[in-house]
Amino acid sequence: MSYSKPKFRHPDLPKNELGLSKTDYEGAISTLCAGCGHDSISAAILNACFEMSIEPHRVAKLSGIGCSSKSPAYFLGKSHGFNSVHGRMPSVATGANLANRDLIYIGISGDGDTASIGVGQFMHVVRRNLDMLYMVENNGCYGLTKGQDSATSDLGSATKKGRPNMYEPIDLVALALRLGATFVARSFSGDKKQLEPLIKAAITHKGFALIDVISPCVTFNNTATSTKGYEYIRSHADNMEVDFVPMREEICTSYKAGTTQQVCMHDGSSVHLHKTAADFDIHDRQAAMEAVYDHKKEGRILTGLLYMAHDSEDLHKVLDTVPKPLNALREDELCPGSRFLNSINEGLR
Amino acid sequence: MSYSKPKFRHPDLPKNELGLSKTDYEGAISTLCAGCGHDSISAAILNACFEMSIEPHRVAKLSGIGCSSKSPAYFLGKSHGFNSVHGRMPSVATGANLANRDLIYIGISGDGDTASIGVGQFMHVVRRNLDMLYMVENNGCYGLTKGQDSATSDLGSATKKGRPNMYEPIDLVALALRLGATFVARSFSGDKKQLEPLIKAAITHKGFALIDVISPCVTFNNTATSTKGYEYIRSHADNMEVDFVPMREEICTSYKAGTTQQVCMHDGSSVHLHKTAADFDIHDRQAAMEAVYDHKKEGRILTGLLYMAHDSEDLHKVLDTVPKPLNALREDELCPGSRFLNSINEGLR
Amino acid sequence: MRRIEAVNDFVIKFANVNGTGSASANHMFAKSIFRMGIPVSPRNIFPSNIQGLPTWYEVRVSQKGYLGRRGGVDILLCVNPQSMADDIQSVEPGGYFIYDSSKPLDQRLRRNDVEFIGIPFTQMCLREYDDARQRLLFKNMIYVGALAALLNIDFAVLKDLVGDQFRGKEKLITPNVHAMELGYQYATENFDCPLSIRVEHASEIGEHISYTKHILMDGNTAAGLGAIYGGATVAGWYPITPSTSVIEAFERYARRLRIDPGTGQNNFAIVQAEDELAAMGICIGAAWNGARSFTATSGPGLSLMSEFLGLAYFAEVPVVLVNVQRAGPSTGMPTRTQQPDILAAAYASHGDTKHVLLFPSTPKECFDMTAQSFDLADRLQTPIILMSDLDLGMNDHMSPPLEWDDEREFDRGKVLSAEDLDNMDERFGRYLDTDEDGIPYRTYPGTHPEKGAFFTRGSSRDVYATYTEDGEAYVHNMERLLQKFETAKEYVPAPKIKLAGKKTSVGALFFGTTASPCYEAIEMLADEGSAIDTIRIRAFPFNAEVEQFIADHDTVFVIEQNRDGQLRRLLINECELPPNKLISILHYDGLPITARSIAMSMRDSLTTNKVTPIRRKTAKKVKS
Amino acid sequence: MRRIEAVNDFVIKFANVNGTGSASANHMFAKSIFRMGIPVSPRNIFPSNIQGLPTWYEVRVSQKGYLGRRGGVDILLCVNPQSMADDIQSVEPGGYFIYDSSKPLDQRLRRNDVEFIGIPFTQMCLREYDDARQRLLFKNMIYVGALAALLNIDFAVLKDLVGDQFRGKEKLITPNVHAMELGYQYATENFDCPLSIRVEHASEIGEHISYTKHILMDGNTAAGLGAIYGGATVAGWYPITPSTSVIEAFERYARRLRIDPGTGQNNFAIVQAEDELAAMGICIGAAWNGARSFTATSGPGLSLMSEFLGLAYFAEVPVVLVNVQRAGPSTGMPTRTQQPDILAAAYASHGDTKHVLLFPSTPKECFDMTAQSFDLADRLQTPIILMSDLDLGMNDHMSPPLEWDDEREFDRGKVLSAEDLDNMDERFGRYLDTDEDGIPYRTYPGTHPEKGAFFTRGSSRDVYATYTEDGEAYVHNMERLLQKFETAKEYVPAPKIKLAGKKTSVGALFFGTTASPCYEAIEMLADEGSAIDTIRIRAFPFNAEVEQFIADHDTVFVIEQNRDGQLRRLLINECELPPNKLISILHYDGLPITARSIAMSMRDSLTTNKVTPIRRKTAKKVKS
Ligand SMILES: Cc1ncc(C[n+]2csc(CCOP(=O)(O)OP(=O)(O)O)c2C)c(N)n1
Ligand SMILES: Cc1ncc(C[n+]2csc(CCOP(=O)(O)OP(=O)(O)O)c2C)c(N)n1
Ligand code: SF4
Ligand code: SF4
Ligand SMILES: [Mg+2]
Ligand SMILES: [Mg+2]
Repeated sequence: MSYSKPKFRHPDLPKNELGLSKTDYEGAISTLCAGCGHDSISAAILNACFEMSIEPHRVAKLSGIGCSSKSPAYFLGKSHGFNSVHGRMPSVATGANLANRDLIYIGISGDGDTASIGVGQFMHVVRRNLDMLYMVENNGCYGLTKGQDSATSDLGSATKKGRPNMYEPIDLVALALRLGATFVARSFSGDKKQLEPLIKAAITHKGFALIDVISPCVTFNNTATSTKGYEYIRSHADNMEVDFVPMREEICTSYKAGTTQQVCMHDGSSVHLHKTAADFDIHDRQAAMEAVYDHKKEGRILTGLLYMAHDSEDLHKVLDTVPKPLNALREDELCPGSRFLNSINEGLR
Repeated sequence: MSYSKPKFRHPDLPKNELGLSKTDYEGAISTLCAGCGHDSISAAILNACFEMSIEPHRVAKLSGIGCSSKSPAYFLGKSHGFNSVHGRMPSVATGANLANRDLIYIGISGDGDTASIGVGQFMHVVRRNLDMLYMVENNGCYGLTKGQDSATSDLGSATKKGRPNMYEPIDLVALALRLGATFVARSFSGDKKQLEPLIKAAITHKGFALIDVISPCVTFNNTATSTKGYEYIRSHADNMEVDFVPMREEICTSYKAGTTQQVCMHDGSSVHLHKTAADFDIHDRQAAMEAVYDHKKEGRILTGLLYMAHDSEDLHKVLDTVPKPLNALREDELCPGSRFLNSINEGLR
Repeated sequence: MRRIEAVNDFVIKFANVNGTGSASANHMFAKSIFRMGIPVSPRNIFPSNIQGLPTWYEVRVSQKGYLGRRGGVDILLCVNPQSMADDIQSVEPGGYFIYDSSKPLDQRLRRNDVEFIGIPFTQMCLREYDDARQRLLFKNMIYVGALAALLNIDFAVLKDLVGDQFRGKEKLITPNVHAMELGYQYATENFDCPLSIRVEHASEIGEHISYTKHILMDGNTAAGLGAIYGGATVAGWYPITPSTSVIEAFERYARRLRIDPGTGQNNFAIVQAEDELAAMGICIGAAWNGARSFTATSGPGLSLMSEFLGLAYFAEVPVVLVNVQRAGPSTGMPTRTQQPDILAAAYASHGDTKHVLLFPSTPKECFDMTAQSFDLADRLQTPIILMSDLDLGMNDHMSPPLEWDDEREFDRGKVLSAEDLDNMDERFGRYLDTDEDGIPYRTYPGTHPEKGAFFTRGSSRDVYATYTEDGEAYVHNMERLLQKFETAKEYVPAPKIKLAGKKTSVGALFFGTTASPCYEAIEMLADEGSAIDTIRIRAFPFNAEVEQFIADHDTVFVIEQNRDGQLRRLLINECELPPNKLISILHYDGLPITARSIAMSMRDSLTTNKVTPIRRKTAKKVKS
Repeated sequence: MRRIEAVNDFVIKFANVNGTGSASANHMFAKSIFRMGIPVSPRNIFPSNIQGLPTWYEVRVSQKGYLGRRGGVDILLCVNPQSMADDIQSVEPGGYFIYDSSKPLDQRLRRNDVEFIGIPFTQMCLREYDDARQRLLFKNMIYVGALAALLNIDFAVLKDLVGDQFRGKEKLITPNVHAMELGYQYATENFDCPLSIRVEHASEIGEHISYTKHILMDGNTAAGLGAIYGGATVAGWYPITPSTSVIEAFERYARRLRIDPGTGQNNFAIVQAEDELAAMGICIGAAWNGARSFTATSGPGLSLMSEFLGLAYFAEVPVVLVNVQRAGPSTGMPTRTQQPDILAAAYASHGDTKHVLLFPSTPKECFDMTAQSFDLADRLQTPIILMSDLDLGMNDHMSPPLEWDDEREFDRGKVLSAEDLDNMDERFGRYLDTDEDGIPYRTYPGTHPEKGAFFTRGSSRDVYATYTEDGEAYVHNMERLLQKFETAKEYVPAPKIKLAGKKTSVGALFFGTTASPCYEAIEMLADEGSAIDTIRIRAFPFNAEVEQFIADHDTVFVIEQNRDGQLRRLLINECELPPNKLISILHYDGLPITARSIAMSMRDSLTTNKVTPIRRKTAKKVKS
């Protein structure tokens, strides 16, 4: 459990436009490992919603299965949440959004949840341009099942469980760009300054907004090149269930646009993050794809808002649904009644 | 049924290096619609295998479900075939290949089978670089279930069943390139001259070889801009099961490298195919992605071999399996016997 | 040769090649008889392909209103040389074989106990039309015309039907009528019309049962329309035969009936998903969020939805699934009918699960039950699975007209509004069994700024929806779900019981499309002196009436269309019945079960007094 | 206060926080007792998370060799303040509560009927170590040391264990031993050691049963090793608790035992697939192509594999699935045990399907049955599902040593070689039932240039594997599959029957991990004078012995760990049994069923002479 509610609440905590304080945006106490990147992301979402003065109950939180997918329980406790099944959150989100276009949909997934079992659903929800924020809490491994490789790139660590990842990784940002996603961004869990504005922009965006967030798994995503202390624990737990998880601090960073930052992971390895510069054209899809590709070749991960469509038609537009939420239509708007049935009967004689 | 075996067989039919004639490469009589592009592809595979003097029984044919997926029954009758379940041929092919690396694997799929229900498996088989020819018989619709839109681009026809396709299409060639596929090509079912050499190259390639073949569905992929005759039939069958399928001729084409060809479809619509020029660099992945993208923007479909990796490590290489097929390992190579069990028991006391 | 003599009571079968437009012509044939006031039940027996393979269309004409398959063929109209040899064999002695005599008949195929009627359809077309497509299409109309003469069908009725079919495309009417006239004329000139088997206007032969109010409709269309009336707004689906037309019908009607008058926009959303998992996921998401949602699928789709169905059961999300059964297992025979998914649907998904099933028997019930299933789902907060089948779903059936009670209101079940929440003193507990019926209260997302929010999950939770691994809380919740299933018995449609009139210790139990031929078989046996009470099951869980019926009889036949006697198993399991009381009559060759075969099985069993379950082997010999 | 007096017969439970390294220390504790020759059965009760939540480790020490859970806790060692209040409540009167006294105990929690032993573990660590991690880790070793003194554990044995554990990392040995010594010393100095509950070297108390040959092993490791011995070469899988360690074990052993001596390359291939559908697809592809392949999964994975299992059934592809059951439905309680997938596995997939199930009860059986399942799959050409569970799979169990008969040979079933094909006169028919046992002959792809090739499909085909929609051919094939299932009864492992010694009309039937506590309960009742015969089911389909056993008794208890009495249902269904004969004893709160609760249920039932099935309600009150 890594962040806990303050015991004492100051009577004049800062309030937002709705008169709510941050505590109104909190959720249950996290049961993730101390220092887990996912908790930082929860905090960022909480902050963004607070600052945007979003009514908590107008948000619906959706997820699949995994440590990441648990996290919707740990923010916005006044919102409904749906922790569904592994890899299938996109379809559940599609249905939810169709039922009520007036809520804000925040989907939380992991890299295993999205890039392995769920990659088909992910691709198809991108195609639908569903109006939602889709957050991948990307730690390059399966946290909840104890550290298997996932299908995304090895974020900051070349090996886990001793053997190198053997397959070409799936870059979700590149994939989404390719598939015509209308909002695509990448960030790092510990970089609040970058992450919070991205979340705000994504929520504001009408259509599908992907934020792929690098979010270190402090427990399993560790390399062989690790610190002495870490090696000690490895040896200790050798050939057994990993049953010792050291307490860690959250990894934070903050760096300027246009620069590269080396971020040191808990195990001593590092990732090189590069923030898009101020003059980056966020409306050029092709250029974005190339930039992502080029940075990768150089061993750097490009972060920031990478693409945003000028105009974006979400699924409701495509399906031409009424402005009123479908779940609010009254019986008389839905049921044609007996009169019409007679004409149907007539046509079937 | 669109192609039937010749009644009379000439005693001195041409033979290949194995002394086999083309009839040795035939399969059961096709039950597809007359003029269906899929039958042309079957013929091209048959020809390629004949000309390469491949022993038919050294080929294993795999497929999912659909008109396209039925077609493995219609060529190479002396090969084993496996018509599995919808969208899941890639995993079945993975297992088959792991069991016996010595056979040639030909997978046949449709655009529904690959890009909708099967897109997750498709992506992951690409990542594995499984040594196989993966052929998508792409007609932009669901043939066997009577004409629903599929997730691939609208090939030559803007609307089916009267309504426009509403979603951003998935371009399988672009997707495969993006995912690191080691052999990527596109062709047209009626262009034997292009298709047969591509099949040969793909079979020769060590690793995953995708050929996305545009293959017109003569029955369902029809546009509103259709001929009078067609409209008549539409009206006739209005609001009913489509139960009249006109007999059609196969659509053939042949054009030069570097040129664009307009191919007229059965319903009067057309596609613009552009063949890669002789100087196209097939080893530059990034360039291939751009070329595909650029042609698409201009409303043309780039055909030909688009990318081939200089060196390609297939799944067996990655997994470091023995050269001998796993299904041929003898019991004494697999079972450690009682002696070793004693040492295991010892370690558990 | 003694010819079969029959007025308004026979079976005619068409042997065609698929993709030649025959289905529409055959449909017109059946409908013309229906419009003459005579009950018909047409059945399309089609291959799993698009063009070029044998396809049949079997029409039962039955003044008595027997709508199930009877068994046997009295008239066979064959325009498909591929299947001709077998087709000839299938005709009953004394029946007719009508064929295309453009090519001479292979004399070895001739039978002496059948009357052969040759009409040169192909030659007539060659003479009359230049265009190859027209030749194919009009051939069908020609044989319909010929049949009109041979069977005494009212030609005016046929003409009207052509007019109806081509409304808006008037220029097509004349040529089609002309083609029929060609056939009519040829038959009148060359044969003694009408034949010994023929139809008469029902009114003319003074039948007292009037079917003038009845309609001819397929179950899938009815289910699609039922979803409109039931208030479905969201459908996620994936194409699969034979369920596709449920959604197609829903969409067709929605485009007529669900356009918002103010904006011209849609009061519905239909998404063709990437597969069945996603289709079910969409429905679950929508239902969780307070919209009525449904999907339709068949065999393989049901298997793929299994994980999600378990989620909906455990997380208590209402959702409606129309499962149009086909012959399994695996891909099986995708264009053949069966009832083989009973166990797979009832116990779908791992862990302890049970699902509510509805068994419609007619298009009217497809309509009624689909509409009702949304109320049931909301009321019970659990998936409702409508178990239709290919025979019911894809064939036209004669049915009483559809009805709707305008007084009836949607039952959205236990949903708390913002006001309800404001008026509540106690803490809201999503899984609190306040009413002791196992059904808790829910809220829709976005209802109230402060109260009523909860977290839905497929994992264990306490009554306040908080995650827990506490064994007691888990068991408490699982017991409540059982309790809810108990409650469901009060809400699901009751069985239909028909008593034999005289006291009997023998009962028959069946459901869905097995019902029609069963009723007919029971009447046959009644005529022979064997009285059998019947119960038609309409839902699972089975309620007290079902148990009572079985308790009241010594022997109960359970008739179903699958190999393993799945409904019988479910009955034994859930009602704790002695198995030897229930005698299976099974049929599962992919064609609808026939009245004759049921009667035969019952007769066998009653006379030899067997009490062990019997399995009717349809397989005599295997063709290789 | 009367203290519990017990030598080599008690239950001790550790209350820890997960992620603190306690599991390894607790394991060392259990193993030290095992090495003293005393039967132990440790059970890890862990949350579905990685760090910071309560986790327990319950060790049953039983000189008599009872390895199931007994019920009740005699000693509780608690180092987790979160769960302390409940933990104190759980101790049996007369037992001990050992806790970290670094902080003073909340006096309201004290009980008078329990002895409290406070040891300042945290303070001792703070004094001794600077590094935070070391403080956490060594705390575990300190309490192990203290327990050694309190319970009379041989310290030399513990030292050896530390040596074994850190072989190759010798510098870690001294500090770990030192930590244990700290605890040992503190306990000896401050308390009267040993307690009234304690251990003695088995040899010293003169026990005649010797467990010196026995091993301590978990079921998943045994299953993984069984797959090595069974000749599996291909594994496709997807991680899911509690099955993951099956594949991990397979891989670990394969890297030791399956390296080709010539090339140094792998005689196996393991692919972590993208999901469970793909995992099963990989296995099916490999098995079709002649390799032995398997996968392992749990609940949700089983649901996802359902479509593919139907394909393998119908297309007759041998494939092995290890299903390690956990508490369902849906995500349920993923780290808790149950036996809730019996029906889902037996009838997996739509259509008429039935699958062969094996029920291992011990790690040795996990090993034997996994190895055997490859023979069975090949022999029967159908999926074989091994039904293990979390309790068996993830906990160490004392077991007789593993054995392998070197004379035994793989049975690859009916496979034709090129030579066989050359010697054949008749036409090869993939689905011809030549031997009349329902099992046809197959060929591997690539076998012969001219003969033996066939097309495998999930759709209907004739005996020559040609696609057909012919009803007779379809039924013939389906009947053959039933026949094959009949044949399976001869091949699957027979049940184990233990008679009570004196004649009795009461029987008990159980399987898997329910067996151990059942045997214990039966012995308890035997001591009280109630004789009960037992049968342990080891496979589905049930063979004649099972039917005979039930026939021979008036009342048969069916004890299982799920809500719906799923095995009982399967028995009634498949053996056509009168349901009222079979009395359900159910337990499904996620913790392994206990001997005491089984004995109580049986006692209740036998004394009140109830014949209706009873359901043991574990839920007393729900915590909110
Ligand atoms: C159908 C199914 N398969 C497997 C699992 C087991 N499982 C739980 S979480 C998980 C992986 C989670 O990885 P990721 O999405 O990256 O989340 P993380 O824990 O790393 O945040 C898996 C495989 C499951 N719950 N359901
Ligand atoms: C699980 C499952 N869902 C749906 C179907 C029904 N189905 C059969 S073929 C098909 C689509 C085929 O489309 P495509 O792959 O493009 O092949 P084509 O017929 O166009 O060649 C579908 C949806 C099925 N067989 N299995
Ligand atoms: S295991 Fe990794 S991903 Fe999961 S909570 Fe711990 S640190 Fe986070
Ligand atoms: S329906 Fe289309 S894809 Fe299928 S066989 Fe006919 S032409 Fe080919
Ligand atoms: Mg992850
Ligand atoms: Mg297609």
